[in-house]
Amino acid sequence: MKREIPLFVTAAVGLFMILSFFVPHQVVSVPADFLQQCAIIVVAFGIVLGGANLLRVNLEAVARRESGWPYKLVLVAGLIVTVVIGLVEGRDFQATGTRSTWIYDQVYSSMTAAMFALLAFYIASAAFRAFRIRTVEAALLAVAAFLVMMGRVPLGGVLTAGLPAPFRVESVAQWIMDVPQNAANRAILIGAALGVMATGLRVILGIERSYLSGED
Amino acid sequence: MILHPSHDPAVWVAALLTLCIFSFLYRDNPFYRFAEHLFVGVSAGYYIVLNFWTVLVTNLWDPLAGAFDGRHGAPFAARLGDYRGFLLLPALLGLLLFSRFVGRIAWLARWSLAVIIGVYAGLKTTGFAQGDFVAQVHGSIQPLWTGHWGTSLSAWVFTVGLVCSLLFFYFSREHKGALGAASRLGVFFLMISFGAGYGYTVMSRISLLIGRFQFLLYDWLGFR
Amino acid sequence: MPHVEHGGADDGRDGVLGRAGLTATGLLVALLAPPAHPGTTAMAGAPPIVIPDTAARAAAPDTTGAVPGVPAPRPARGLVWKDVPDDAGRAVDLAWEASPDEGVAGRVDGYRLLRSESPGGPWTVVDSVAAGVTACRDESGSLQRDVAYFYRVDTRGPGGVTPAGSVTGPVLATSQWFNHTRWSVLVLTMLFFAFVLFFIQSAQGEGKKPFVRRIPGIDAIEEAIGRATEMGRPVLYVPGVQDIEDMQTVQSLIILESVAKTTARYETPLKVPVTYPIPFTIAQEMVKGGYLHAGRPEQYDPDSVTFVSPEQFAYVAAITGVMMRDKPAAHIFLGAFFAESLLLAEAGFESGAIQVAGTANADQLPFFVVACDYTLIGEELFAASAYLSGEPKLVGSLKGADLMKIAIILLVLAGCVLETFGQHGLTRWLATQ
Amino acid sequence: MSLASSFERLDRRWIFAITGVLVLLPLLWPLNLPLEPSPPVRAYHAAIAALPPGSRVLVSADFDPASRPELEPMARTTLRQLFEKDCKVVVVVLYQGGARFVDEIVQDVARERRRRDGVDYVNLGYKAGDEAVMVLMGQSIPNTFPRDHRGREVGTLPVMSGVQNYSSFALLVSISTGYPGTKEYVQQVQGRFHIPIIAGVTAVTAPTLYPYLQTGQLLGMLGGMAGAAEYEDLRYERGMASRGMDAQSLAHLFIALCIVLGNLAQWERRRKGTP
Repeated sequence: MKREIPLFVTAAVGLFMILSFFVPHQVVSVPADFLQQCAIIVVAFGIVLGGANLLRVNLEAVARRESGWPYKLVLVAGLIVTVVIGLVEGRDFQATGTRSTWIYDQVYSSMTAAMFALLAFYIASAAFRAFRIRTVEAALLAVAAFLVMMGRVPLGGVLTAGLPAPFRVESVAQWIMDVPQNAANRAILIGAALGVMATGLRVILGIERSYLSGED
Repeated sequence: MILHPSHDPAVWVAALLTLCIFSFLYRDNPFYRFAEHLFVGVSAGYYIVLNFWTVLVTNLWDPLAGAFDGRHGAPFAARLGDYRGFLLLPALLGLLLFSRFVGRIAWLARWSLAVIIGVYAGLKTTGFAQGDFVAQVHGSIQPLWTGHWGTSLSAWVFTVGLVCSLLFFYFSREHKGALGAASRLGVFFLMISFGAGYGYTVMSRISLLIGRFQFLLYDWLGFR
Repeated sequence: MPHVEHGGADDGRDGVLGRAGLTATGLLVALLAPPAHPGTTAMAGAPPIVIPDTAARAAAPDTTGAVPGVPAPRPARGLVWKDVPDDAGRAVDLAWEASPDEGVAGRVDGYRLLRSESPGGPWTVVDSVAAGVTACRDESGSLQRDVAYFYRVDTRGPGGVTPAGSVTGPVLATSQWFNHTRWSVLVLTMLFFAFVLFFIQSAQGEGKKPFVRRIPGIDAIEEAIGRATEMGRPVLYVPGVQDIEDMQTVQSLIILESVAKTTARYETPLKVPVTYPIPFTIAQEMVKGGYLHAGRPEQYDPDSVTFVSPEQFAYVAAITGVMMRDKPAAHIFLGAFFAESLLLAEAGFESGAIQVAGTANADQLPFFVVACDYTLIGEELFAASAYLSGEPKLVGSLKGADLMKIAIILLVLAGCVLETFGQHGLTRWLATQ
Repeated sequence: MSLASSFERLDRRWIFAITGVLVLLPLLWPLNLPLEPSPPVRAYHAAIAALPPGSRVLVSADFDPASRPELEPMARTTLRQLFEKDCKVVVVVLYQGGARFVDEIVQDVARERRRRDGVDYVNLGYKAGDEAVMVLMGQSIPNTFPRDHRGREVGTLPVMSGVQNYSSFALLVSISTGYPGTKEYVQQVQGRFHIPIIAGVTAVTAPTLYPYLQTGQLLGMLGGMAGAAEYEDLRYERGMASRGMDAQSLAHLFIALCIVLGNLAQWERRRKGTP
């Protein structure tokens, strides 16, 4: 019961969604549309669940005075303050001038952007270390990286301006992107698509049921 | 160089938090850990509020309330896109997710999971089948002689690269002999593609840093 | 809570289930009953039945608000219709012959398309288009399936609005049972599924582990765990940053069970930080299961799997924290990764651990390739669980995918040859909508 | 100790420092290096230029502040070009955390071009559900987004009158940073509803989208800050992207140098016979 019904539901819903791709008739398309609407709503509940989980884990850590608990208190405070303000401010919480907007602009956006910007430093240090030409493969990796990198900026164009058009670095970079890069990337796409489809099929048919594991 | 530091406390908050994050480049430190934990908390809170108002209220509560207020027809008289009373089903499934917190009935969450997994497994399977499988195969078919040496050569390189890279992903035989040679050629193509991907991405990453510096310079320090 | 008119529940728009509505019984009836007008599809392409307009007012131009001195445009003619194929009966294509006045500058502004349930009106405007356009698709929300409509096209100009001399109808929008543009997807998908199911079946019958070629990246996982054991340090397993709806996450969690089995055998601690609540609970079960299969259930540490945060960078920050504090000797990143791949791999490299990564997100592979010791590329991630466990169901689907790849290669080569000789049939068949 | 082996032992924080300085300096003192728009960028520009004036265009802005430097200039320039053609613009956001940020950009450009909210354009805001939302919009956009970003009922907005689904639009502009984004639009929408799509994406995702560009599933594409700068160049604007390109050039040169120096260090070590 506890496992069979979910397995049946997954199979029925999954097959139905596949069917709806091929059958435009309303008998299929309307329930399929409804199911997607359901998925959207359940996923939103899941996000709330995640927040609740985070709160619980960190409150427990604070209560147990685990190492670094004052930081976890910062986390909990940040979460609660954001949620309370957002709920109190109501439907228009994102309007200009609200407190939620302030938190979003000054705290959330600036830190996401800063975290992301760390990558600029790492990409340089990885380049310094990682492109050591030891094998043919490594050489191809380094040369392709070098050419495409230079071909993507105006400076590259300036440095090779004297060459005939097809041999300028931006043309070479574009050719690498269009031909060999494209070919290999497409093979990865096709291979991964087969992997996803096979996994999807196994999940839908209940051959893969690990996601339902757990005590009964 | 003339500086006009901002008088807006909000800009100061954003700038200082940015610097807290950047301090990680030197090494892990209390400023970074403070910013990091604040970030986790605020982002989780923001996602909750966002999903509450834009999905749970707009797509669930409002139509449900409209369906049962008795003024707008029968509660279950649904039509495409407007499912009225039937929305009780996703509401129930959503609430069942929280059974995870109650040990004894935790298995109830599987029912919601079953619907989500079913919907997405179905969508992904057909989405990948069309977009990444059939469409890519379709896109790979091209004339090998175009009447022009340069483009014909590119077509050959492309086709050979695709076939060899696909053979690299062939798992049922040991890669020896002809298959071994082909898959090694495939690896060469994969490596060029990774190098190109890396080179192409440098721009994205540097862009992010430029964006932050533009903020610190122009908005915070008021550099003109 | 203010009441919301959700999508115009009362404005007369009809849903796809026709007028029956979607009541509980209505749904059942709609699902079981045959389409209201079986066979109407056949009419779709039939020549239009043109009924002369009986309403006299429709024939004369309406010159209200017209510019004095400019004659009303002459009417458009020959309105024809066609049911839009491959849909749920929500649209009709219409086309007409332009007004002869289109050639005269400043005479015609455009056309207005009107619809009615009876040839005599009342008419509602469903669309208006600019001059020069002589076709349009009516898919307004008020269009109902299997209802007979009549259409009329009016010509607008500075001199007034001239209705066409006749109306076209009855017009029926019907729904179809199969989208014909998707034959190729159906055939190739079914072929692939048949391969997979066949090989799963036969692998289960044989009872012995079928051959899978060596995948260095996967062998490296065991090697890395072994080294962590020698150094007496833990193993870090990162199952990607996506929720369970991503098949890579599903795959990674399956691999996690094999990894947990190995760490249990080696008696090495395992750390698994997870992003989303649902994969978190599944990861716990997988690790517990791994220890159970290895015969060491008592060694399972419930705190080895931790829930972090769905925010990708917050998650990365937590993982780098684990890397710095717990100093794992092996980092395994398998699953769906995005921009955080480089942060993880570079921070991990600094700690000196052996790193094995794998993802099907092609745009992140370069970073794993340059900063990790071994990388599982694309489909290798999906092959990993089959390779590690040797389970027939997993190996079977791998073999199915292999056969499909051969089929794809043959298809592409055949297609290229056909294209080279100017034969476009295969390419056309593969084009989908 | 030779120069090369000192490179080998270099604390990577020096590399961090040099990267930082090289990005900072051109922002203070620009070099104004010339730009040459690439074919995908020209195609993007042309796709909008070819629209009949007054067309309805759907802009799916699926990004958050993290990709601001690359995608914000694209979004701004695109909106300017659309408004210039008197297009009716409907904006949606499917990326978590982007709604508020995107709204700011839309309002700002609309103010600058004197376009009226709800009449000439509307921002429908964010909706969770990824691909499911994309497919739902193919059935009905007003049902998927009953209210806009400001909480107004979409049925009351003039710009939304007559908007049903994708076929109400002449073009879909997908400006995206990841999942869900352009790839999903191609998979779920371009195929099913055959609406022409052009895309503005980060430089990271651009390579994976080249296959779609080649097959015509995407009509045009802006890749990364360079794409944005080239687009600005085509439009004779000099925005944030153009200003950032000098810093890009120097940073690229430095990273290319890092590859070379890293290899020099290795060769020297090998010559000396140390492993």
